[in-house]
Amino acid sequence: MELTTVKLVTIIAEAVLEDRLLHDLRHLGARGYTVGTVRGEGTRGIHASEWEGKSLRIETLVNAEVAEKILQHLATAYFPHFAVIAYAMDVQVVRGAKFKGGGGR
Amino acid sequence: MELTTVKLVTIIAEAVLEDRLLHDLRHLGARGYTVGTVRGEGTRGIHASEWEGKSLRIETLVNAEVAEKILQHLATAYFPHFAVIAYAMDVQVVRGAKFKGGGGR
Amino acid sequence: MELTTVKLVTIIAEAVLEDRLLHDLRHLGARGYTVGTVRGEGTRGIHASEWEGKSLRIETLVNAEVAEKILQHLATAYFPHFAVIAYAMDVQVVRGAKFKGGGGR
Amino acid sequence: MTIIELLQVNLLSPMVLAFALGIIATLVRSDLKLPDELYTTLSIYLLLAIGLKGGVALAETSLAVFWAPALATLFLGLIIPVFAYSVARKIGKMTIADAAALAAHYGSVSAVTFAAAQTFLDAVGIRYEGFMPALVAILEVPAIVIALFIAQVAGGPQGGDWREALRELITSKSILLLVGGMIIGWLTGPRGGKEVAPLFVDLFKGALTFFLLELGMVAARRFRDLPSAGLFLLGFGIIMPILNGLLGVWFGSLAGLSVGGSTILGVLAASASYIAAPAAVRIALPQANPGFYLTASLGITFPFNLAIGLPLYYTLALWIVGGQ
Amino acid sequence: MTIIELLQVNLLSPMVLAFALGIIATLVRSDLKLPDELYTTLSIYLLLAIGLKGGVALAETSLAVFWAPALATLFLGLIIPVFAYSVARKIGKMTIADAAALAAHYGSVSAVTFAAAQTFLDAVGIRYEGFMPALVAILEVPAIVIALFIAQVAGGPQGGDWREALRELITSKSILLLVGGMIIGWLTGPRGGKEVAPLFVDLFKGALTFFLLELGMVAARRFRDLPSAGLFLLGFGIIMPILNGLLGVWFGSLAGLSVGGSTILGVLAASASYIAAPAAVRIALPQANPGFYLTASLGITFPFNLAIGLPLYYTLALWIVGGQ
Amino acid sequence: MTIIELLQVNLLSPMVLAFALGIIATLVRSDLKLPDELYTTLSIYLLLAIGLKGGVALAETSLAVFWAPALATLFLGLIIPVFAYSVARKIGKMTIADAAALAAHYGSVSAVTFAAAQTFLDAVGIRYEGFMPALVAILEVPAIVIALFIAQVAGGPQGGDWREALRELITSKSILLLVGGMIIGWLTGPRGGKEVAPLFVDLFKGALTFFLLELGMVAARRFRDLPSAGLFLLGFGIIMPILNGLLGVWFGSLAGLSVGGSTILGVLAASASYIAAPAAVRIALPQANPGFYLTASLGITFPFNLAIGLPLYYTLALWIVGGQ
Ligand SMILES: Nc1ncnc2c1ncn2[C@@H]1O[C@H](COP(=O)(O)O)[C@@H](O)[C@H]1O
Ligand SMILES: Nc1ncnc2c1ncn2[C@@H]1O[C@H](COP(=O)(O)O)[C@@H](O)[C@H]1O
Ligand SMILES: Nc1ncnc2c1ncn2[C@@H]1O[C@H](COP(=O)(O)O)[C@@H](O)[C@H]1O
Ligand code: NA
Ligand code: NA
Ligand code: NA
Repeated sequence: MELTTVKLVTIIAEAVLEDRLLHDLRHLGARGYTVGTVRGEGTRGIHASEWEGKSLRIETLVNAEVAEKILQHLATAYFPHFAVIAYAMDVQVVRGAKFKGGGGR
Repeated sequence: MELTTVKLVTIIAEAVLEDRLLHDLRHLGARGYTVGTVRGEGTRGIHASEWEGKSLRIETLVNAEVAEKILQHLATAYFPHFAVIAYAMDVQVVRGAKFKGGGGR
Repeated sequence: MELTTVKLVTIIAEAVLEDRLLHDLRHLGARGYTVGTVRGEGTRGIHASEWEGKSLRIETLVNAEVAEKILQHLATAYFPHFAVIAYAMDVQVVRGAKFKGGGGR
Repeated sequence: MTIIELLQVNLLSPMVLAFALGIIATLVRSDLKLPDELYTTLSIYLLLAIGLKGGVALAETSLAVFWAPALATLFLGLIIPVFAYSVARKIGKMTIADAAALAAHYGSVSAVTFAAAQTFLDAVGIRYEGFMPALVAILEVPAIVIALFIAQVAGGPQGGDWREALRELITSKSILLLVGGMIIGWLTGPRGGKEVAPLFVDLFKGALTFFLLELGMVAARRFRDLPSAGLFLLGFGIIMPILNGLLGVWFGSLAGLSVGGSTILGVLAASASYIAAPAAVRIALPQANPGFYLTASLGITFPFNLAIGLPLYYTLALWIVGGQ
Repeated sequence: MTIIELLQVNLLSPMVLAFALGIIATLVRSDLKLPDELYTTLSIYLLLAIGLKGGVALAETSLAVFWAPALATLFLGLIIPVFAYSVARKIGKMTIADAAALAAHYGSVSAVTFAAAQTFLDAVGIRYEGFMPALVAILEVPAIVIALFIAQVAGGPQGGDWREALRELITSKSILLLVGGMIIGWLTGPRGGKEVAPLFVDLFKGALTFFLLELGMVAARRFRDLPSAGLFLLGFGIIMPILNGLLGVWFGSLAGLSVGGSTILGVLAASASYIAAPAAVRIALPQANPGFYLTASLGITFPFNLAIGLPLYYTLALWIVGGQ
Repeated sequence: MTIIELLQVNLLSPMVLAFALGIIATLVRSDLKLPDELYTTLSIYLLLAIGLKGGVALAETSLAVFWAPALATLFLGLIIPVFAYSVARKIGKMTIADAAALAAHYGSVSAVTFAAAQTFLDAVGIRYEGFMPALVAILEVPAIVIALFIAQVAGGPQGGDWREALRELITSKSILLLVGGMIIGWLTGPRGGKEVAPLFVDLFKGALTFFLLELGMVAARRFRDLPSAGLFLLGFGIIMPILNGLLGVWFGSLAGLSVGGSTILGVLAASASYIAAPAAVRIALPQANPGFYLTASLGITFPFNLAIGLPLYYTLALWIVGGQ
């Protein structure tokens, strides 16, 4: 069995941003995503969704180039004003082609 | 403190498969698992559990050999017809023995 | 864009420990955390929170030194009696400084 | 009442309007989202409440009047999947798996459509036999089994896990709650029933309204798959329930059911499952495209039955049973 | 009743006491935690119930008596945000974004405060116009739009997504459920309303009590931000509702509302939004500090209105409308 | 009624049957699964409803009749854990931690068993003192404290965090809701109580039935641990409640309680905690094996009390108090 390495980008964000973030991900070239519900605390104070009790944990498997674009975009468009963090890591998958689509559409 | 490297395999799957997947994992040699509830979208269309609104995110810490077996098994038994993806990565744990059990039973 | 490598420590623990674990994390130098709800099974038998149906999945991004301290602390203070597991891995983030604070307060 | 008046009573009922609101919420992309847990809770509640009420009624029913309708229902559960499968294969040119999946859904039954029928008849002031929930339970499983069996025979080994699907079907929550509720109602009788009536009877219509709000959102999400589903499925989703409804009403009249009872048997026959069947089919027939069976069942047939089917099958029952 | 008696009736009502219990639970760090899903469910229920009841009442209302109050309400929605913005800028020395955010919250309306006002008036035995929920809907959106517009004009391009915020506002769940519920109630009329009354009417006060337990916990979590919010915000959170409440009562009397109706319009004007406004502001004005607007709206104004505001605005309405 | 008739009334009540259905659902491996959030919601609801009802009753109770039962209850809370600990150590040969854990559970109280007792007595038509919920609150904490104290003294430093456990115990949600609900009921009195009665009184038995469905599933999951728990625990789980129940009924009669009140005090003494105690014990005595205390409390004693205990303690109360 051949394993390929792709990037897994995880984003923790306040719930109010869901639609925008998923739209951005698609636009930057992600071909799928998985969302879970979490809560948390960071260095910033409260965020508007806090009292509604939840944040999102979004995962997307992408190629290295798209991963870099996503992190870049989050850093400029969301980090300044929103309670958002993101991190990337290498993971092995069976069928890399599924996740390694070209950048953006 | 000695850290050992083991494999973390993560599976995203439609909820209807829970029993079967957990059974398979145990059979392939996993000694534990953790399940969370998520939702998501991929390249395949809808899956039957979609309108019930949820998928599963299953994590299992195993040795490299078992990890490979799991990915292999998922690729042949589930990828063709079901909305399932999986990926593996290296992680460090304190007591590797707990997760490094022999393959299968 | 400059990416920095930090450690992501993930803890799976029975729900009754939430307050204590978060307190310990802060004390050991973590500057943030994210908590999700999961369920699972391991080698230990039932834990008191099991019949209430849930465990916690706590993630915290920290520097390598703090990560080691956290794993060490969990191994001595929780592993013997509680249903707790933990693992660490390297991840890339955009602004490392946010997570790389000094150890403890 | 004329059929126009009946339609009006039905379309202006809180439950149908809530369903419409759910559809609108999805179409305007509102952020309204009912928690999954509420959905699950309401569906458990509805099944248990239907069962309980039926069980209490059953406790006061002579079994002599029950056997004919039960047999008629079982018969419907055998005929409809065969009929639906043939139509889907011959006219719809569908694959064996897709045709069998449709057969399983249309042969089985939707408990919520049943609840809506009860509510509709209550609003119109028509009485029906108290043991109808037992017929829901009888109709739920056989058609699914038969459809899976057809797929097995017609298609050879299917990869899906047949036996596992059957076990899960029989122990599925809808059967368990419906039958369990009936047994509880039957054992505890009117006295026990009265204790829990404020929750399981008085709140029933409100809870159904709430549930239909959610189901409206679910159905509307299926609308976007309508184009890719094609014209055949649209026709199937509307004509199939009409034919099955007619069959159900007719069988009801043969079995000696009242106008209300025949209406409900028509509704049961016309309705398509959306809890038990999808889960069973997904496991036993993974090759079948959920985009077909879910869209037909939830996106077309359910709204059709809710809005137009209920007064229609009642009118048919008036003609056939009432001789009007 | 004297104002002391009114205060007592209000403070010893189950809903206010449940709110206090929620505050205590947070202060003693109890492990009590209502599931998020319960919170969401209750808020959906309350909005739908308010709408339904209003819609059924509207079906029996002559539109002739409705236009003046509707206009008065719309007017309040235009004045209050401008007023609140000026105060926050001039006296509070706040940034444009923070001032506009406060303006959006105080110009808009809190449906739960409205529900509490109804319950209070019911307990005191005062009648009010049945169409008041329509006024809630009218007051909800305009102030938020105006406040965002002020921020846009005063501050130049803000980075936030203005158009998206507006679309989300109009299709937001609070508007959808309130207006949707009203239309359902209006279409289905008293007959349909009666069918679902056990859920949507009889349980209303109990559900509100439950909800206020949770809201007490939420409000108490905001208390710890009070010190950093500063004295201005504390004053703003108490004086603003009093002035707006007075304005609302006065407008109500001018529009020909009864004592009860004027009380409610006062409550609506005095209340600060905590569902629609925070979501819209977070997206359109991300620079605004939620520590200010959430703390003022949920941590100060909501408890103040609930405990003291309700009897106060009623007393004002007695003077102004009733001439006592 | 004979004891057979009493057993029948109890065993055929909706709540016991729902519990049985939950057990069956687990045994046949049904996919039925109530959302955790529903479970949490129902337990919050039940505690608050018990408290509220008790508080309203307390508002109409002379404190003169309350002191003796309160003292008797406190006394039970001191004796039972010492007794249970000795039995577990001497006869069961358990470790200090395991014995203390059992003592905490059996000395404390199960609010749901209490609710079931009320429902049972209502069904049989027996009256009981309105202040019984206050006794639940009195009995909940002391036994747990004493059990933890015994473990501390007998075992030296235990690693667990004693002080933290105590604080969490006193502010635990069950105490907060029960006592908070009582204070709300007491302050608001019958008038406020009537406002929320449709939710907190009328729906009580239905909600309890729903809750027991879930608890049946939970209990059944404990059954599989029965073999490893051993024969001692099985005996302990059945004989302990009988002895404690007898003690409770006797203390009740000494304190001047009616037959109904003595029955309930017997039930309280016989019941084993499954909310407050497990959480406290898990933190303060992490070495204790949850497989023992959860299995005994939830898997053995709870079903025993529910099915057989209720009519049994009532019969004992008839003999001891009623002199029959
Ligand atoms: N060091 C961290 N580790 C894990 N999650 C974090 C960390 N810092 C922040 N978060 C998550 O990101 C969200 C926003 O963080 P912040 O913007 O720092 O307030 C928090 O609510 C947490 O869920
Ligand atoms: N690129 C991706 N990144 C993250 N999750 C994905 C990705 N693709 C698919 N998924 C998840 O896997 C499920 C099934 O995907 P699919 O089989 O492609 O429809 C989806 O519902 C997502 O939760
Ligand atoms: N091998 C594993 N892989 C993933 N999660 C595990 C594993 N072992 C244990 N867990 C999780 O850790 C919790 C406690 O495990 P244990 O202490 O082994 O009973 C379980 O409930 C699981 O959620
Ligand atoms: Na059918
Ligand atoms: Na306002
Ligand atoms: Na006890």
